[in-house]
Amino acid sequence: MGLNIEKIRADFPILDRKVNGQQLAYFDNAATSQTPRQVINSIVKYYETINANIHRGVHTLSQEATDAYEAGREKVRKHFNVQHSHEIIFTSGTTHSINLVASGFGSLLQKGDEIIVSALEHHSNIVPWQMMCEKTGVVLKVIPMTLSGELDMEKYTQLLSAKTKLVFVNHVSNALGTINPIEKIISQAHEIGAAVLIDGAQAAPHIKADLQELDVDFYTVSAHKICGPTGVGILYGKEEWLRKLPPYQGGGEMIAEVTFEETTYADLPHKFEAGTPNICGGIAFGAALDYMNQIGFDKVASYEHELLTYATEKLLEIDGLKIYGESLQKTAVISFNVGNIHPYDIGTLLDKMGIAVRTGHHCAQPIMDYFQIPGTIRASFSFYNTFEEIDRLVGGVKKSVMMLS
Amino acid sequence: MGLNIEKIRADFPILDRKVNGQQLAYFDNAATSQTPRQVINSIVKYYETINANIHRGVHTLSQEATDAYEAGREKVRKHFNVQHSHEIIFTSGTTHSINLVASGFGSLLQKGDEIIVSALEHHSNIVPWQMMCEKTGVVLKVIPMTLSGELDMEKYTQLLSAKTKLVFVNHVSNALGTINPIEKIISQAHEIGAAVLIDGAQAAPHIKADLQELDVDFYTVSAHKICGPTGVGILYGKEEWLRKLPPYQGGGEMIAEVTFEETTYADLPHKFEAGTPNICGGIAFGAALDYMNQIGFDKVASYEHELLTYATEKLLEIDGLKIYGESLQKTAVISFNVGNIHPYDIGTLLDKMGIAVRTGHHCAQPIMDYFQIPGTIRASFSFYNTFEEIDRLVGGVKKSVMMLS
Amino acid sequence: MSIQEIQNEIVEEFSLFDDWMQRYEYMIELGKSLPLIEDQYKMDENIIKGCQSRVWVHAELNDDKIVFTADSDAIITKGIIAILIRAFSHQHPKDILDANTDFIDEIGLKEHLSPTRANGLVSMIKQLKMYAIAYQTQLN
Amino acid sequence: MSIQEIQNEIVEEFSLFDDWMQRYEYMIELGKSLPLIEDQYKMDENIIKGCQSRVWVHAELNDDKIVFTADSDAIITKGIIAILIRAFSHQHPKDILDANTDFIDEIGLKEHLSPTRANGLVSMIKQLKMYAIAYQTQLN
Ligand SMILES: Cc1ncc(COP(=O)(O)O)c(C=O)c1O
Ligand SMILES: Cc1ncc(COP(=O)(O)O)c(C=O)c1O
Repeated sequence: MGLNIEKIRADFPILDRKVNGQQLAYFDNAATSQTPRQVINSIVKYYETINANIHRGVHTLSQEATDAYEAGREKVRKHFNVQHSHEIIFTSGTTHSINLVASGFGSLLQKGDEIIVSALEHHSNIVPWQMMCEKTGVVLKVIPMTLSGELDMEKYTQLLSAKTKLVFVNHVSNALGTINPIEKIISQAHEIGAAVLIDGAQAAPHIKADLQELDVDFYTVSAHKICGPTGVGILYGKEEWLRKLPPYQGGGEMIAEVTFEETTYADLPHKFEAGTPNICGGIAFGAALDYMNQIGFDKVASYEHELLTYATEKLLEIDGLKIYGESLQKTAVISFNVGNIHPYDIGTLLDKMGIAVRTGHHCAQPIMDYFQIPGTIRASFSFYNTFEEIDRLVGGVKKSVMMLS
Repeated sequence: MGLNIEKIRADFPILDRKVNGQQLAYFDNAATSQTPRQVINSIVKYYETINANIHRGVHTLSQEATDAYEAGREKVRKHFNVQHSHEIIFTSGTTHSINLVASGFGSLLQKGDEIIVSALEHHSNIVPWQMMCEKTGVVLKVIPMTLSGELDMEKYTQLLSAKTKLVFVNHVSNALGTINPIEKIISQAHEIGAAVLIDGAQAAPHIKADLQELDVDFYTVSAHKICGPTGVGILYGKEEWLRKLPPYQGGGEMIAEVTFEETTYADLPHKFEAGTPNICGGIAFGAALDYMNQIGFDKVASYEHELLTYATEKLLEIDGLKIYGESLQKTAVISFNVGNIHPYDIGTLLDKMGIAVRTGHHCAQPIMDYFQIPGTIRASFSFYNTFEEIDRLVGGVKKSVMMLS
Repeated sequence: MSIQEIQNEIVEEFSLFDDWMQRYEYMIELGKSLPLIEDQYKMDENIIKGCQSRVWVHAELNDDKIVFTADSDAIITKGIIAILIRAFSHQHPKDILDANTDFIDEIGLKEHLSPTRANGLVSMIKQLKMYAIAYQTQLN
Repeated sequence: MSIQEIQNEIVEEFSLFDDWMQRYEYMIELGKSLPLIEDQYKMDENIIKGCQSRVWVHAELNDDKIVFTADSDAIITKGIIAILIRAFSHQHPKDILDANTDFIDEIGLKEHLSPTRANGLVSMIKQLKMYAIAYQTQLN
């Protein structure tokens, strides 16, 4: 049994939209996914029935909001097969999650220690570490990439040494769609005693990761990329690591006792959740996971793979079209250019035809530098896209190229 | 012309709720305010029509989402009479805003420099500074409070010295409702060349602050306390200060150029807005300000003052009831205890009667320590509360005291 | 009496009341009859976390049975722990471990059964069972 | 011709087209005829920020009038800057400062008029006016 796409599309009110007089075809899913009415409804229901500040409230609304928020955390725990719900920290998104870890690690490492990043990363998994290295004298090493957009795993093995304390790599590259061999990356790092952070922002919408099986130390997700709301995400951390890391932000909820002389910190997960969190966001994130699981990740993955195969085939028929990222292990992302045409030009004309793609460096400049291009056109597919929409994309690219040549 | 309370209440779906079989009377507004349907609608509209990742997107949805988000920023700018919209940084809330400043100031100060906090602060305006002081050797001084719950301004003057670099005080105390004399605090600090951060979390729902007139250096607000959504807030900073502070988090959007050798940061406000922000939150925050302004802050303030006066009078008729915080300058907050009865007991019984109050230390333990009490019962009023609801509160407290004695 | 019998008894007592007020009044009454913890055991190590009020619990083994004493600074909390102690005190560790706590729901205190509830009923139950585990190990 | 007259001319030309495709094709055509900036001025200082494509603009004073040249790596952006330059080049600084840019809306390019737009039309206009301010000061 495949997916009932028509039924699924009816869940997404925005897909009915007209853009520049044309029916919207939304292919910017890697930037942010669209939101089904089930998730929108969970937001409305929150504000209409239980909105209240959580934790320590004796009144019913506060209690119900707390229970709903903690139920959201529990859904995340279950989805990623995490052992303890206190290993799930709610954050405002992947960027926040990574900064939390980078900042904390700064105080655990010493000058001369090494940490390893990959050449395939989003800026959010580069800059926080650069900032940390600048403060601490820790050395940043880079796993290079190959022409097919994959990590050079031999070089990775060579980079690992007794000095290596941490490796941080994305599960899936946002710019190219490459699925990295994180099982290998994790096990090799663990062999020499280094910890591993996997940035799961791009993987989460397509792959249901079993974090215990992966044995990963940290994993990060943004809700807005997986049918959830903006402004919320999670950091998974193994309990032992979360205990070792110092708190990141100070404030309400994250303390046990405060005096002006001394403050003691609260237990996990509160230690890392200072201030009023995105309560509604945590609840709606849970609703988004419910939605995705009800559809089923296996079905999503196989349907998206069909879309990818079809679109790749059709696009490659266009003269001068080059696809960046040719790994066999890819999510449904196609990053491409046509001849010397600037990606911005094609993106602008596609938009006039109602077709939404992203153009530019996709917050991954090192990848663009590697290919020596200013950017790419990126079409990223989701389970609510259709083959007809892909036909429109291919036709639109052809038309644009004609106009621009 | 006063407020049309009936019409206003109809804007808040949650106020129709029954709690434990009773009509809800919501007096936990200082913890979080309720959300009018105008704001809920703005959220639904966002996800149903323009949801997309912002900045640099060439397609229409991205453009419309960016425009709406930036329009939200502009509404904040206008509301607080700020000069430049890039002086408004969107954050996930006051706690985040204060941590941003505290972390950045850490790198501008030196061992032995002094910073001044007040005894009336929320943990969110204490702990981040303690963490910073621990790292840097900067010294934290405390403006003491008086029995009436006001700041001892003479002591403040004495604390100021050439060593003082920064003063951070809340505009309104969340635990007691005291409105602090921030004009004086700011001008005295400026005279000796110290900067001032005002935590406006509790003031924003009641007082429309003119930040240029106040000449304050930093001001913080949480949307969820001013009829807006959870997970978003702002940091206002004078341009010159925001330029001086180093970036807080690294990630997408906040950079100009990234290579593994060097990264340059983007201009304000992006320098401090790493990652995908709470896009919908910024838009709904703007809708909340529209809503409040349409009602009018003058009317809100005078009506809430009537509620405060009425409730104070009626509550004080109860034998053994003591109110903490007796400043003449107060927002509509009443923090109290009755005899030796534990606040939790009264709060629990009120909840059974459908009346929502907060009990405990209100994230302001130093105030509780000062009064040597475990906590208080806090009833905090909003413009949608009624005199009848206050009668129920007073009756409820009486009934609870009877049951508990 | 077995734990189950005591629980039945408590359920029966509470079933006499028509409304929450009477139930709470009775609970407060029970709180006043709580077997109080000796002052020497009222120390920080015995405080149960997760409560907005402070709750101390002490356990002793007497003739292979656990005897619980407790106190709290809030009366309602005292009533809740009193009900728990009435059901679980003077029982074999194993029986305590085997016992369920559905009777809490049946006596109309369901609202306190959420793990996030400020009064920490769930933490109290956990704590009592922890003592039972500890003494059970000791007896083996 | 005055700026207003040129703008009217441009509006008239664009009014001949029925749909966006023809308009964009014409804009691309105009882009190809853009008076190109000399390579020596194609440096980082002359890049206009806020554009997803790179845009360089250079200005020179010639007989009290400003002469603009420009380039971009994207054709559509080139078309947009070409239209602007056609309207503003060879004009007195003061006239440039006084001119409005409503004609952009009238030729159906309204969507580019948002300050956050990735092509940076608003930044381009700002930049042209900045040059005008600079030269205006110089002439006074
Ligand atoms: C005075 C004051 N400051 C700071 C905060 C923290 O705000 P938030 O929890 O929204 O970050 C609060 C909220 O309770 C407050 O009342
Ligand atoms: C691989 C990857 N990492 C991190 C991020 C940053 O996520 P966010 O912007 O939600 O913080 C993204 C989002 O584009 C991403 O694709």
